[in-house]
Amino acid sequence: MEDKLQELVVELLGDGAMEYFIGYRQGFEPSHVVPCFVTDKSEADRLIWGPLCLQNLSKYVLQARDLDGKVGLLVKGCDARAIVELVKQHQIERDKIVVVGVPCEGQVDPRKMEQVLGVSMEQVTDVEDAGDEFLVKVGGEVSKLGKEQVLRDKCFYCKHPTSFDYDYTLGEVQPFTIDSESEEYDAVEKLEELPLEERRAYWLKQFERCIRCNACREVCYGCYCKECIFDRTDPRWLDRTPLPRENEIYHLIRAVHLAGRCIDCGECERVCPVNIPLGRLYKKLQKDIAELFDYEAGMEYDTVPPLVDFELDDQDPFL
Amino acid sequence: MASESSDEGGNGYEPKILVFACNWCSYAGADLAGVSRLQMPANCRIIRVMCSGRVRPEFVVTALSKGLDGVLVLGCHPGECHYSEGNYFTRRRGLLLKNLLQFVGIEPERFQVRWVSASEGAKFADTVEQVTEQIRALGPNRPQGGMHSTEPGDR
Amino acid sequence: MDRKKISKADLGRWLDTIAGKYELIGPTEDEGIIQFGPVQSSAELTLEYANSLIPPKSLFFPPVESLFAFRKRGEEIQLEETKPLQQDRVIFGIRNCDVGSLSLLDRVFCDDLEDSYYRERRERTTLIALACPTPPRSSCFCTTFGIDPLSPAGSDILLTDVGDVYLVDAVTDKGEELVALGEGLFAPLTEGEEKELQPPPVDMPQLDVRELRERLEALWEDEYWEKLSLPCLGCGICTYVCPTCHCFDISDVGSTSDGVRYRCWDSCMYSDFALMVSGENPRPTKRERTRNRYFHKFSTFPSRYGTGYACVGCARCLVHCPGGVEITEVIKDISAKEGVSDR
Amino acid sequence: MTANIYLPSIATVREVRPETPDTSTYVVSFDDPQLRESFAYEPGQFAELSIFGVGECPIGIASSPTREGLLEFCVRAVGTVTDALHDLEVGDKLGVRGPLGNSWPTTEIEGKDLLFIGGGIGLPPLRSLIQYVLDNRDRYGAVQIVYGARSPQDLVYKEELKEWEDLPDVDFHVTVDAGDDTWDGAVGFVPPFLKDINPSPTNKVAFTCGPPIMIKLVVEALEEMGYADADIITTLEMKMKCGVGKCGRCNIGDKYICRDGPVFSFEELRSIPGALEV
Repeated sequence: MEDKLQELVVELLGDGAMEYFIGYRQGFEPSHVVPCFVTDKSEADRLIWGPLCLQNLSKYVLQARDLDGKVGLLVKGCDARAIVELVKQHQIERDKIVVVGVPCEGQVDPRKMEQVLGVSMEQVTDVEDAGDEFLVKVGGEVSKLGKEQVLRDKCFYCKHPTSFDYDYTLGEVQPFTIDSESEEYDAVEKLEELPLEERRAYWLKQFERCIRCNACREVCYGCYCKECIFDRTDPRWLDRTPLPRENEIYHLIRAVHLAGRCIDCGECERVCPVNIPLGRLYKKLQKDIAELFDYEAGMEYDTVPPLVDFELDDQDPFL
Repeated sequence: MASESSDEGGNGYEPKILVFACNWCSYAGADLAGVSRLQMPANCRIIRVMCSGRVRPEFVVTALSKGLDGVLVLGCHPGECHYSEGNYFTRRRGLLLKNLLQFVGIEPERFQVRWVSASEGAKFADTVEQVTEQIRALGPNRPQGGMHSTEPGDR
Repeated sequence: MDRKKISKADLGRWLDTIAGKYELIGPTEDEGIIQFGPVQSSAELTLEYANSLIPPKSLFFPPVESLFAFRKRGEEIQLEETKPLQQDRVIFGIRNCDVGSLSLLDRVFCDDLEDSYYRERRERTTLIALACPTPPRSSCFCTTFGIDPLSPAGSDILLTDVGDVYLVDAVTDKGEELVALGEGLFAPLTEGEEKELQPPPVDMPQLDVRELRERLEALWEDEYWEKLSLPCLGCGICTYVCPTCHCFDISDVGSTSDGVRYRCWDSCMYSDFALMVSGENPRPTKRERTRNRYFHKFSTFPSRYGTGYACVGCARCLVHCPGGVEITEVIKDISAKEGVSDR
Repeated sequence: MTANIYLPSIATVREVRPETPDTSTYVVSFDDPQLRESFAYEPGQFAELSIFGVGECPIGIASSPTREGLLEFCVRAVGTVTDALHDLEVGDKLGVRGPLGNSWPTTEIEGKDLLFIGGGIGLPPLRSLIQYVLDNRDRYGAVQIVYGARSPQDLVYKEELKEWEDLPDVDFHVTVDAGDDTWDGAVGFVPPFLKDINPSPTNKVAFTCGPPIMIKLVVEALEEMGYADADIITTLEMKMKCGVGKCGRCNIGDKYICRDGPVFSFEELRSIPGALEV
């Protein structure tokens, strides 16, 4: 599949169909995959594809707003939901983007894999997709890991493994089974069941760790505001100081601003250097929006986002 | 933005509550309550907004995080919005926000939305009374106190 | 002082004695994150770590610190300075890359306009460095910048794990005071041990940085910066996990009658870092900001302070950058480039 | 400076003089009588002014050390701190941290003829040196001042401008971008106005301060007239926080504007990559 991808990119760059292509390449070690910007055909051979290509690259298409030409990018089915939302929310013209859809059979959660293997990802030299399991190479030895052990949470309830809206596609997803009982909203429901004080304590402890590096915001496709409310100085909503209280304001406001737009790509939680389980905050909103307003972000081009819409008979507890 | 926190708990505790009232209904309702000389607790600071739809979620989050004890948003009854549909958006937003705040452990009484029309002076007074009592019963939102009680530690 | 040894079983006892007299700070694990923090006893420490996520620069230059409190009393304004430390401290387990970073930060904070907060923390802290495990992490490249992961330079004591015991090199008076606290726990090495107990040599990739500065300076206008900045997301991770970055912001929290002036870490990668109130921004795009960061590390810092490069090869930035910008690649790219005139 | 480089000293506003609709001069003195005595500064230095609870911002000292007792700051309301400064009334308190930065080169220019070119509120930092020179008149040669603003009401130090105009040993020129009913002086931008005056570069040092675009065009004009880069001196503005070369944001090349500046000659600036891009 990598060959096919590289050939395609060479072709697209060659006929001037795009200014650059955004995919994945290997980083400083084999298990460390990073975004790759191919501006020249000669660099296309760096492109790779595999179960460690975790990033949602969609945020980068916003950079194309200032370009004359198009940008191309490799899109997993889950990430394609971000493209749908960006187009729907008039952040980018669909024809500025060349979408290369890639069939995804599940992504590895490196933290889970480290736990299962008992070694750090540094030792992992290769992860290969093999249907229901991954073939993992550590120190020359190949072992098989069932997907249910190491898949990213979001892969368990993947809605479409291939992008439904693509300009080119690299193939079809081969069917595979995951033996798992976990449900989409398990983590959220577990928290919902806790007594109020325990939830409070839980989240305060999480927010307290935040160093306010802004990575969750910068990596989020939905954070496309020209000037973020948190960067405004007049009125100043937020002090730069990472005091627990300011951190709480930061995360709660960000959550409500993303309500109805979050596509559960999980990037915020993945990049967080201090492991704050941000996904649960966003998942909670996603769950409520699905239950209350029957809406899921990024699934169709022609639905109206839930917070710019209403029904006369919406639930009303405020009488 | 109000930054000081409530007094410590105990006998002297008086909650501080921020009320956003829609210009066309609820604010007029508040007026009516005043003119009718209805008795109301004095814990609320009212900010008049042109529509309850003007109340962005960050107003609520910031007020609560910075130590106010409660936030009450008052709008026209659904169907009676001066701008025809502003409060329908308030309703959706309010629901989500209320759930989210509870999810992170903030008591549901601390953020409330109610519909009060211009003719409902008595309902305004009752609502304010009721919400104040609920919040008084909960005690201070941030018992640890003022702005800089949360001393940053070394990391 | 001569090299001594301490058994692994006795290390905890020694550290507990230290904790009785000083504030003891060391590596702990919480929620999967290694961080340096105060502990009551050695039992809270972890020894299974390559390095902390946030560098121990945070113990000298904290992510947030109060500079002073202000209070209005009638017409008068009272300022109350913050005392940075309550007690003398001992930091156990610092790695040599981070020890190296402190000598760079000293140049910034202890020049002729001295930062008293940083200075007091430095003076009242004793450093017990722990030689790095071998092999080092695949990302490490400290030797590129002249740092020896097995040297006691810059710390007060160096401990080296050689199997059943730690070798102990106390190289300063402060260090010897700590060793004296653990009387009976330390033993001199026999002649045989002197030879035998040696850590395995540390082998890590070495980048050629001899001409880095000159080459970099020739690239100010190069299109390289545009390309390098493409994957950068503009977050602050690289600067927050960097042991040598020292940018900060100052802001007041509270009301005009009662509050605190804080300083907190800031990042040159943020779009509003240098944005002036007039709306002008000397570093308006990621291109200028990225360029500024590498120039700072490899050109302007050394030139301003007469030091080596402002990088200690800890690799935190390359491990954590969400965009995959890798400082090692940048160094290689710069070294591989012909001068601007050839382009 | 106190031992703690971040700790301001408390001062009281003694006088507020409105200069233009959005700019006022604040005359302040330290509350501590000892500090009032000992506070020494050079023309061209600046201070960080504090409104506690709002923040700090760097403002050039507009007065000259030759005129003892009080410090003057000319402040335009453009941001949160400067807005808060504008709420100050006589008797109010503020924090002053300084003096900071380098200064105009007062000794190196002895015996030289001096040309000052100011635009808008770029005049106050120059005024510190102008006053210094006028108070040490015998150490310096001829003094020429060229000043311009957007409109007559945007001219600062209106009274002082008249004094300078009347001084026999000062050659004073003023212009506005757009005149009004009250204005019978020159109309036009500073750079062409300067070219018309055509001051000779011989034995002369030029000092300029104003909006970036004006400085750029003034420097071009001066170079056309034959001024050397080393004899064109300006004071730079950059976002600052600490004011003491630590917080890392006001650098151009390896210079921190707050420590190594704000005063630079164009000869220095040309040697720093990126310095003139702003």
